[in-house]
Amino acid sequence: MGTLEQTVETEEHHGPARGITRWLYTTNHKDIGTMYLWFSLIMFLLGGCMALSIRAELFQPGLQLMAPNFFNQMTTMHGLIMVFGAVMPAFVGLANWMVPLMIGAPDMALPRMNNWSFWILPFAFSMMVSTLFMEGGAPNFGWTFYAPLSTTYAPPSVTFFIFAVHMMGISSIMGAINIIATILNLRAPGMTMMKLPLFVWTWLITAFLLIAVMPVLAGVVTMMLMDIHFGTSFFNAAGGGDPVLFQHVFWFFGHPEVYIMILPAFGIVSQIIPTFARKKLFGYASMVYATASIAFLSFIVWAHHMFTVGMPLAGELFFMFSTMLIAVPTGVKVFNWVATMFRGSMTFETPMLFALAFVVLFTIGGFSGLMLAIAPADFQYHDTYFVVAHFHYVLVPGAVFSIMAGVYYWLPKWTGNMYHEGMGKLHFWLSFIGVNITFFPMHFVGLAGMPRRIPDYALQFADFNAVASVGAFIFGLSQLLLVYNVIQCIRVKRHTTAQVWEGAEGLEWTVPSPAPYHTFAQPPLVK
Amino acid sequence: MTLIGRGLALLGLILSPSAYAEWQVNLMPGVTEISRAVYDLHMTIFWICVAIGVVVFGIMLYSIINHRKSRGAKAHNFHENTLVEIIWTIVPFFILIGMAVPATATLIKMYDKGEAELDIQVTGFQWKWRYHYLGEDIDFFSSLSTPREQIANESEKGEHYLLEVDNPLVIPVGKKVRLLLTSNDVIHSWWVPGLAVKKDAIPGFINEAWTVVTEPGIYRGQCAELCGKDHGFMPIVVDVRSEEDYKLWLAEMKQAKAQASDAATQDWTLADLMEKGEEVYNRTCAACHQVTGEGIPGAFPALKNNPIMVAEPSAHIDVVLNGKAGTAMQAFRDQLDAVELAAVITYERNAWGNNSGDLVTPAQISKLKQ
Amino acid sequence: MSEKPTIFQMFLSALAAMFGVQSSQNHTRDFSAGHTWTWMLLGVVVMALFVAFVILLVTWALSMAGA
Amino acid sequence: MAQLQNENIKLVRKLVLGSMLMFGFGFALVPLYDVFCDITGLNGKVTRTGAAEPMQVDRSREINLQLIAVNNEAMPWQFEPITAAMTIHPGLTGQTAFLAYNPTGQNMVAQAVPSVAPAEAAEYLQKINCFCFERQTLEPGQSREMPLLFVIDPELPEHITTITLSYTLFDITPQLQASYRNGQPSMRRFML
Repeated sequence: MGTLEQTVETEEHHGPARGITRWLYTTNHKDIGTMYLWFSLIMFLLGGCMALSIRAELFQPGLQLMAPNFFNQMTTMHGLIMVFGAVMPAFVGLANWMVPLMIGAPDMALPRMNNWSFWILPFAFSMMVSTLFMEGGAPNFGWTFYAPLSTTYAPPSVTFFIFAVHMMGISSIMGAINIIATILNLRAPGMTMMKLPLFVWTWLITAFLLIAVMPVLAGVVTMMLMDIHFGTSFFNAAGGGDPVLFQHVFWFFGHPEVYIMILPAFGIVSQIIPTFARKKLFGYASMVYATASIAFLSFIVWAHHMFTVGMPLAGELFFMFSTMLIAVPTGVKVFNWVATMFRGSMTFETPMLFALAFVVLFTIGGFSGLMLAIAPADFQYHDTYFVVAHFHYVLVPGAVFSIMAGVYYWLPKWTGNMYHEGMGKLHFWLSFIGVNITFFPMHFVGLAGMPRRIPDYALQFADFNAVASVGAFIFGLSQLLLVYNVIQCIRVKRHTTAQVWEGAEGLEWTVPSPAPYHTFAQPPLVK
Repeated sequence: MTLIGRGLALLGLILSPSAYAEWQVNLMPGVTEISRAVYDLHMTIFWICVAIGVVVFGIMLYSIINHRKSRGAKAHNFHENTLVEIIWTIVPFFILIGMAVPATATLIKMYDKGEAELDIQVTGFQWKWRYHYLGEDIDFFSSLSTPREQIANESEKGEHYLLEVDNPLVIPVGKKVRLLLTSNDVIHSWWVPGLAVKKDAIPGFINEAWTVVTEPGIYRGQCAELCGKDHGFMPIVVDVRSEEDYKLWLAEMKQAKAQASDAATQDWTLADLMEKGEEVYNRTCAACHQVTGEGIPGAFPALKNNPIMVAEPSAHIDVVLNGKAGTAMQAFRDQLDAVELAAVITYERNAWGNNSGDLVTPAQISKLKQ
Repeated sequence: MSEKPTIFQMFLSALAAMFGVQSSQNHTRDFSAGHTWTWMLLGVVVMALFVAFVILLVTWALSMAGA
Repeated sequence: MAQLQNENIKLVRKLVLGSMLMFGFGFALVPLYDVFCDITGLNGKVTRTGAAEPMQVDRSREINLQLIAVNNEAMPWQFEPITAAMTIHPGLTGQTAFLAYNPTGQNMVAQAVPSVAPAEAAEYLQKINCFCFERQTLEPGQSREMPLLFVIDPELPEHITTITLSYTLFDITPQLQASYRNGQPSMRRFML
């Protein structure tokens, strides 16, 4: 590559513009990264409030706080906001901030498009959230929006939901294109592919996944739109369509989407563990290959979400076998992390604590995933709280913990100040305990037979639901500490060095803290 | 893992608002050969996962304790070992094969296509089930029988809160029963954990499942696929009876049907119909139109002060009997008998200040139902 | 830098990737040359092979069970 | 700078093209899925229709055929098979009918959608003539016997002894009006 010979010398070295226009017109990857992260924090808190209202309703049997229809709106919006509004933008935000710093690029490859892809999001989500106040209420068909519940039987607000999905899809695709262009074209001289930090690698692969599947999601919601408004029958049996087709197309998007939400998390953890173990990442090459392998495999396992729709035996066996095999590269990653820690020299600052919790709890989520892959057993687990427990274990102490780990890890680089370690640890321990109290009992109620997405339940599920609700409030409220910690870190001057962490390696740690508005205007030379 | 589990269970005991029925933390072995096979499979995988977990987390814990900087541990400098990596790829691979073999065997057993002795068509409705015994003249709806006051926390919850229905599915013990599942509106999923049967009911398509229950008893389940507002309120109850008891029940059902048509020819007073109507309304209509008749704005229309309720009855009767296309209003022609239909229509026309004074007789409805 | 990998070597690497095991040395070789698009294509080919393999496995399992 | 811009533009073009292709692929999944259903009999879609090739009648076994009628949603018609079950030799042309009655006060149009269980049997059940090939219109109070002519392929696997054929009746009166209103005929023609 090495196309940076003629650099961006013409660009002036000025600071940020003043006032609101700085944020509206900015093309600076750091500004945009910051906006993504704040946006995702707001969405995380909003989606969290919805989760808490769900848990409050489920604290005891009986209908206490809300009507069943509103409960369904809450579960739907909680899922959509957390997936598309919190987790994905947070990863894009981290990529915006860190990828150029890690590869020695002055900015993202397509800065103007970068500005667009962020600013679409607030509009998309305002539209989505506004459906809550519309006649007939917000979407109430679950975040998987199975037809015909989401077409023929949907509230009128479904059209707004479809456009919101279109908009955030466009945003994600533009973000992904930008990241690929940056990584492939803007690497500093000497930064070869095999020297790329793992976070960059995982994001590169994730970006390709995004480009491959977000259009399929756009396609499926477009088909819904046509069924609802233009009299087509993609998913309507009366016109020769098939509701099961919806599930196939949706999960063809949905399963890679699951990996979109976890691969960057693998990358973050693979940055943090070596830093705090003061030892190089074990099996770097294997990690890269395993990531690519998981990405490819994610395209041929989708129907394991639909074992109960009545597939022929051969189909069930195919998806069962392929799903079980995807466990191998995932397992390899966990082994590599453990081997990295082995015979290291470990310290346990907040980012490391989150990363360690990630490894353990994600693995537990992986185990339940393996159990769900076994088709005959899945007939009992499918659509119960066991599934809810499974994917929350993978997404909350998985994806979300990795984001928090990344935030604590890079916060000193962003602000130039050290966060308060004690408060960080407090946040970690409360979150860790809260998450387990919330989601572990869900395994039990799921196995005992509680279906998911119900606003009220039979008496034998009462105890564990009460426990889970208590845990949810512990976890939810302790996130206020995260907000506090971030704000403190910005406001309280506790200057830190460029290196920040003793064991940290990589280009991002060679620039001063806080990272100047423009970095690597002169590309660094990587040996 | 088990420690955390126990700790949580203990915590649950302390925090629990009341000591409800004993709690269950695992899958139930169930009462069919298949369900027991599934249970065994579940336990096998579970223990394999526990074993892997112990090894992986054990090594991790060992490193965390021993290889920490505060203990003076120096970082070693190894970061690659192809042999080790190959081993930890091959070993899980073989473990997976060990899981796949029993799983495949169980799955193949589930797909047995042998002849069934009883075929029942199961149709999912928003939010109830309809059971049609093929070859017998038995066809009934099965909906939640838990009183609304219990759900609204106005009275003590019963033992089978939300898991009880008015008409359970009755099947004979030891006989192969085939279920043909389909749906009237959205996708539902028929699930009874004790039988390890879960199959989606899809509108326009037919799915099949089968079961041979080995022990008489009552087994409860729920709809497992989100199907709208009252997804949480459409339980399934299977009453498995001995061969003789099943025959007896068949005879009773047929007799009850004859009696119902007799009742339709009797004379009913307004007061009687209103009383019966209120009961039918609260059971069948109140989920959408609400007990107060006010509906839910934007979703379900109000019946209170609704012009149809006080105008000439035929339009009203038509909507109740035939439903309203393109809306959630179902056709109740087959769901309710003539007396119930007449009662509920009369009730709607005279309750909540809809004082039309009209009396719709069962005889009138019977004629329309022909 | 080692020499450019042959197509066969690249194919082997893609296979190794399926299991997520690869040595640094090969990794260095793979990425010193070779084009992103070639790799993606190879990935798709290996996926197709993998699908064929699983289908074979299913057929075999079914025939074993006599179904 | 210019060279970098060029490279970026080239790459962006490829990636945008890629995402557009994937959008198209999403739609291509629809016919692909139909092909897939044809091959595997997924969902019990009956795809073999039209005049039958003469087949060897297999008198050595009898297949039990169950007929089921389902009304979708608020479909008020009375709809039922004239016989709930029948036995037939594979290869022999069978004939039966479904009875439909429109009790309402309006003209109504219906579409019947067939489905077969076990799904495996779907590809062996061939319909020579079926009321589901066309929309059915009934005037107020009208009733009609709708014929069904079929043959079961003798190739039907040995272990299948019972086939269930269900018809779900959909009320398509409002949809028709809606699509006429938009001046837009239904995009996917009624198949089967």
